[in-house]
Amino acid sequence: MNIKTIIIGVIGADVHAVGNKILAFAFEEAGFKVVNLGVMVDQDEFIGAAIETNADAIIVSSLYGHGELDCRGLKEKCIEAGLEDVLLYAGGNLVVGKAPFEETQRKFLDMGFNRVYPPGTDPFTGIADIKKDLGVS
Amino acid sequence: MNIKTIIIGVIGADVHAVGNKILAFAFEEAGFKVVNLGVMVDQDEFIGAAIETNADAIIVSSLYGHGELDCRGLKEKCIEAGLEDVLLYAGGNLVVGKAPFEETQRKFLDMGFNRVYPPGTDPFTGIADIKKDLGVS
Amino acid sequence: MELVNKKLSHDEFYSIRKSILKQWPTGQAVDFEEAVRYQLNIPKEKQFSEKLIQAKKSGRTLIQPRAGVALIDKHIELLNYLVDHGEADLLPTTIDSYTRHNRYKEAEIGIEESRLAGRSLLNGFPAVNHGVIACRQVTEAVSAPVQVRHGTPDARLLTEIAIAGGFTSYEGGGVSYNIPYAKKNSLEKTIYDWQYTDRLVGIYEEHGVSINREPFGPLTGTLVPPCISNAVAVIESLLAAEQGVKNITVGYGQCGNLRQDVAAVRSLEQLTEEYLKEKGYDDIIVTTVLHQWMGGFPQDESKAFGVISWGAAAAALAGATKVIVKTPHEAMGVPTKEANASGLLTTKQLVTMLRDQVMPLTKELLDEINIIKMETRAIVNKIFELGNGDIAKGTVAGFQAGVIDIPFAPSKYNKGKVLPARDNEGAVRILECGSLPFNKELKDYHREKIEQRAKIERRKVSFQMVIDDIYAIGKGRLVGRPR
Amino acid sequence: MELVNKKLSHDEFYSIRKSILKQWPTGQAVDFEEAVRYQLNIPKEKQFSEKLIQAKKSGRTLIQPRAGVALIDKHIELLNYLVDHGEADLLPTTIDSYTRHNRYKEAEIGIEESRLAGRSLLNGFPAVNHGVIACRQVTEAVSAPVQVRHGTPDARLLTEIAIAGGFTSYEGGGVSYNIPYAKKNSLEKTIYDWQYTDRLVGIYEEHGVSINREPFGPLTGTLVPPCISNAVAVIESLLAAEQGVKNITVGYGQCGNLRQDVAAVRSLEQLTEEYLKEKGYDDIIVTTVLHQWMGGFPQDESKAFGVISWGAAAAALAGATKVIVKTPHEAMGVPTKEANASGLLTTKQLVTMLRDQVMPLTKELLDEINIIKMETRAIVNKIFELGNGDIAKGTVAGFQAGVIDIPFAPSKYNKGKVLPARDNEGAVRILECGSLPFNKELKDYHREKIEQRAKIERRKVSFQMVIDDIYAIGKGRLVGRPR
Ligand code: B12
Ligand code: B12
Repeated sequence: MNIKTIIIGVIGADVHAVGNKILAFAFEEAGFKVVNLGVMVDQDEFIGAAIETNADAIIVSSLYGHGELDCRGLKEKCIEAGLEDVLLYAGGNLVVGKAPFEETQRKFLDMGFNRVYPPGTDPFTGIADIKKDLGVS
Repeated sequence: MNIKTIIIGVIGADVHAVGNKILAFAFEEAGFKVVNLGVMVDQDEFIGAAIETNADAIIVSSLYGHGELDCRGLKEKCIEAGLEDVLLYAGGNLVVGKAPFEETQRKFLDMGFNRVYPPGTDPFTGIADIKKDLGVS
Repeated sequence: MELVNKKLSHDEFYSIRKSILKQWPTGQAVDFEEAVRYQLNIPKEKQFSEKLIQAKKSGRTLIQPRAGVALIDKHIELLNYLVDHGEADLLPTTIDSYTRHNRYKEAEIGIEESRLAGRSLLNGFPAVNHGVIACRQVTEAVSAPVQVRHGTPDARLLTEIAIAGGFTSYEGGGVSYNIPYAKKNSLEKTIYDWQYTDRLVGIYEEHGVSINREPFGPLTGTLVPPCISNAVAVIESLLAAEQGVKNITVGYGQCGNLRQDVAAVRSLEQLTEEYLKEKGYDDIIVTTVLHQWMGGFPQDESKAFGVISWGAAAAALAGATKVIVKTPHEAMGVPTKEANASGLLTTKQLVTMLRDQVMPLTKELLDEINIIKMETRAIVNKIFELGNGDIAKGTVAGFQAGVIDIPFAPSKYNKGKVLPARDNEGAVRILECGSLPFNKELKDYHREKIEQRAKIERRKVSFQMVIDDIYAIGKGRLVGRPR
Repeated sequence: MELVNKKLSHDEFYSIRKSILKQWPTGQAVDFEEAVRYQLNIPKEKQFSEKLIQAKKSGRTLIQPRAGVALIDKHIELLNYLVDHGEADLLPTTIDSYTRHNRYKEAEIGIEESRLAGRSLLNGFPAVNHGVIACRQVTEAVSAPVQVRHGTPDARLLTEIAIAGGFTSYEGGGVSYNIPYAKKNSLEKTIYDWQYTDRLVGIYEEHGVSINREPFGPLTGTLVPPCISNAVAVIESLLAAEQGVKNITVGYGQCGNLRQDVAAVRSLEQLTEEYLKEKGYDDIIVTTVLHQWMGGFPQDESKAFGVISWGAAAAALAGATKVIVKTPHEAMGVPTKEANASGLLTTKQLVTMLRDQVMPLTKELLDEINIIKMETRAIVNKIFELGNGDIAKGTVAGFQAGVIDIPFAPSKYNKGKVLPARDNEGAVRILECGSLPFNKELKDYHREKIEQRAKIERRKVSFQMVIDDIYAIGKGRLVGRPR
């Protein structure tokens, strides 16, 4: 067996807790080992938890609109910490306002995220992708 | 005293009766002699009534969308009948669909109407204008 | 012709039919036997009657738009759009106004001009001019059942073409498509002509094809008191049943006071079933439709969404089988397909969200239901009396006598004495009863309700109230209070 | 510091004040005496308390948006737009999330970046960074009363700046702005800090300036049972009253079942008044606010209009003094001013249209009101008990014991054992009561209601129901039925 570990959390000063709880539940049901940092997680906490648990992926949620400001530099920090191979996903309402998703996606891909999801994406979409990316079935 | 006579009616196969009743009531209250032809009035009826009553103005309503088709040639017929000086007003939902009013206005002015009104115009707007145009106070 | 409420005889029907099918060249393409075979092959989920029965059973409220444009391909595109992007459960084909008045030549010009202009210059789909094959193209191209919606006093040719053309529901009636939709058409004649339509539907029924029939509930759409629209619905249901119609949807145009609206829909269904049974029509399925507010709309689209939603909520809470949907363009003009879809989606959200809530039968609601029933029975029974037991004759006599009288109707066969106005809670009451056959108790009830409002508004009961009420919803209010 | 529900002493208040005003340079500009003079000069029609009193008297439901952007001129433009094009009666200034967490440096960066980007990168207006003068520019530039809306656990500096800045209403509370809005902030500390806010408002009252205070009703906005939000409202009202607050608006986040929503608002008002009187606060004016559905919204804008309308209708039928309005962009992001105005206009149409309809007090409604009252009293009384008669102490102990427990809240000071789910009519019931101090009768009631639903859905009561309910409105339903 080959259980993968993922870190999930809501970044920054964001307290939207409902989606986070469901996300954790869904990933666990799908067979992942989930380390749920909850809400209001800063970049260092994500990285610390990933190192500590030898995680395969970090899944960042941001709902409240400051995602753009909060996520800057996260990839660089990951690389610094030797986590360049850890997958980095982002989802939620990543920017302030109703923006064309292509723009938001571009922004976050440019910041070094592997995958980016629009508002309200079903967790199962993310689960299917991560299974592909991590080569689990 | 100087009581002006106006013809009102809803042109074509149009049966919208409510606005017509209110329009008649409002013009009467404002001191006009109103000849109300009601709904489903064709061009010849308008002209016949105007000749018969020596009217000062013809007020055409069209609500149902065929106003454009129904009003064509009315001005020419008026001229033929010697009514070139009779004021010709149009109001209601004159064309099919929610169109920029400027376009509709242009169309009806080009057809020879003196004044054209957008959907839902308050009768008092029309009354104020006609008083000006006919020189009553 | 002598009008009686009796199934048209074989000879009478077929002799009329011959001349009807000659009214316009497309009539010749109608072949009844072939049409029956065609209709029998329409899959269940595209049969209107079937879908309504399912909805009634499961307590759902289906949503249906109004829509129709001049050209066939554009019309198909429009209907598909309303299913795909508007989640419509049932589809319409709204007929243009020239066709409604049998002015097929003008309709032909409208089609031509629409082709040239690249946009519809007609306010609906001219089904007669297009003919049977084109109608089938339409009904086949979509995934939902399609109904013809119009306003045609003499709809006989249209009925023939529409049913042969694969439509599975047909709106209208000899009263509801005359008095609000015509000026000079004799009522005797339109009732007679609609017996033809109903008989045709009856003959299809006898051949195993169930076509849904829907009397037009809202009438003039403007402050029509529930008892008046309910009376017309009962009358037209009885007329239809006599000709063999088996699947009937009775309708009501929302007035805006929730309790009254729920009471109107419930009493409508109960009374229709009751009269049908009483008159011996035992095997008829009755469903209901609520039309979102049919009078003047606010011009602002966001405000229009509010009015649309309130209609959706009333339909759901009343438990109507379907709701006919307005659009944010209502006050301005025939809607674009996008505007139409958005009205549908708003409505869908509400009818599905409210699906599990029913308005409990409280004392207040029951009182309102009972009042509407009392009034409606007074009217319908008087009409039976005037017709010596014949509802067709009685209806003609009733309109003449003003015992039934539709506010603001353009027809000269309508007395036009009744004036409605809202009471202090916004329910539509009757300010001037004209010759409605109400007893003193009922008349006093209405008077008191309106007096109560007048007192609060510190003015006298007057026609100005009626005018204020006509404008009110367009101006963001229900009750037209003085400024 | 020892937390007790007692008016902060002069010394205590002013010693805290000194350090508070030093937290950020803009604090130095606050001059209380001058601020009182300034507030006293604000015209009546721009005073929140005043406008609410008028609305309550005349039975109107006022409408208020949420709105806030990073830059002053843009924020003014936004607010004016919402009055001119959205017909807003009351205005907000929503504070950004950095300020809410006292991260003024990050807010400063957000302001800078917003200047550079030409659009707001902050999700609200950073009032502390902008300071008193800028706040006055805002409140002076608009014609309606303005309220600060936020979610700040420690809001002391913000309160000082906001009131000196001309805001006349202030949202929040030591519970309602902690448990749903924070992760690690001690409840004892936030209640204590909010005593400061309330005391400051109390001191303004003593100087003739009435600032409206509004505990945040919806909490996590997601399936919060009315008894829980009502209990928090009662607690925070008592805490505020003790500090001298005189004008309080208690709030409730719409759940979606009409009867429950109306019952929740009515019981909320009655209970708050009752407890205030009982505890000797006799001269307090209580008004109510209903928040349109605060959980996940449908992405489609037309569907969002449906949800918005249903909230407007519930507010009007419940007789709430004001309604906080959502927008068609809700599921997507902070709305544009146009989207915000359109949500307002939809709401305006409905609250004015339904103004003359009240939901009658039927037996069913009364039952629902009584249940909510029984539950709320059970919670509040237990909290008094745990605090040996002190509501402040009791609240801290109560959260610790889980006798009050807010579903889905992020705070570690919340037990998080309570799980809500809808019953078969969509009313929010309690699937898992955790340590709520309910007697067997109440627990059985909830259990039965949910069992009833489970039976109809042919599945077992489970967490899956909760998940389905969280998604339901976003997917067009109220009850999250299995697919
Ligand atoms: C009530 C109504 C009906 C009733 C009419 C009953 C009756 N016999 O009166 C019924 C249900 C029967 C009906 C039928 C139809 N209707 Co209709 N109807 C309406 C509705 C909802 C309100 C009209 C009304 O009474 N308003 C209240 C009165 C007081 O206002 P008013 O009519 O606008 O009149 C005022 C002003 O226009 C102005 N005015 C008018 N003329 C003039 C002239 C001058 C000089 C001035 C200054 C002012 C002025 O003053 C009037 C008094 O204040 C409107 C939409 C709306 N406005 O919300 C659609 C509407 C007019 N109908 C429409 C249509 C298409 C139809 C139908 C073809 C199809 C259908 N949808 O069923 C049929 C047509 C029948 C026919 N042959 O005419 C369309 C017209 C579309 C367009 N122009 O693009 C509208 C706009 C709805 C829509 N958006 O699709 N309708
Ligand atoms: C409930 C709610 C609240 C509650 C939160 C309670 C709590 N502690 O949880 C309260 C009322 C407290 C609140 C506060 C605020 N909120 Co709020 N809130 C919402 C709301 C209505 C629903 C959120 C929710 O629970 N949805 C249900 C869950 C199941 O869905 P979800 O959160 O979207 O999560 C799912 C997906 O996003 C996805 N997902 C998430 N991450 C990832 C990652 C991957 C890889 C994948 C595949 C999927 C995925 O899976 C999750 C589970 O299905 C949304 C709008 C909406 N969506 O309708 C606004 C919203 C998120 N809030 C917003 C804002 C601005 C705020 C406030 C700043 C201001 C305010 N308006 O009061 C504060 C911020 C507080 C803070 N510091 O964070 C904005 C964000 C704006 C933006 N991005 O442009 C929104 C979008 C509303 C809006 N349009 O303005 N909010």
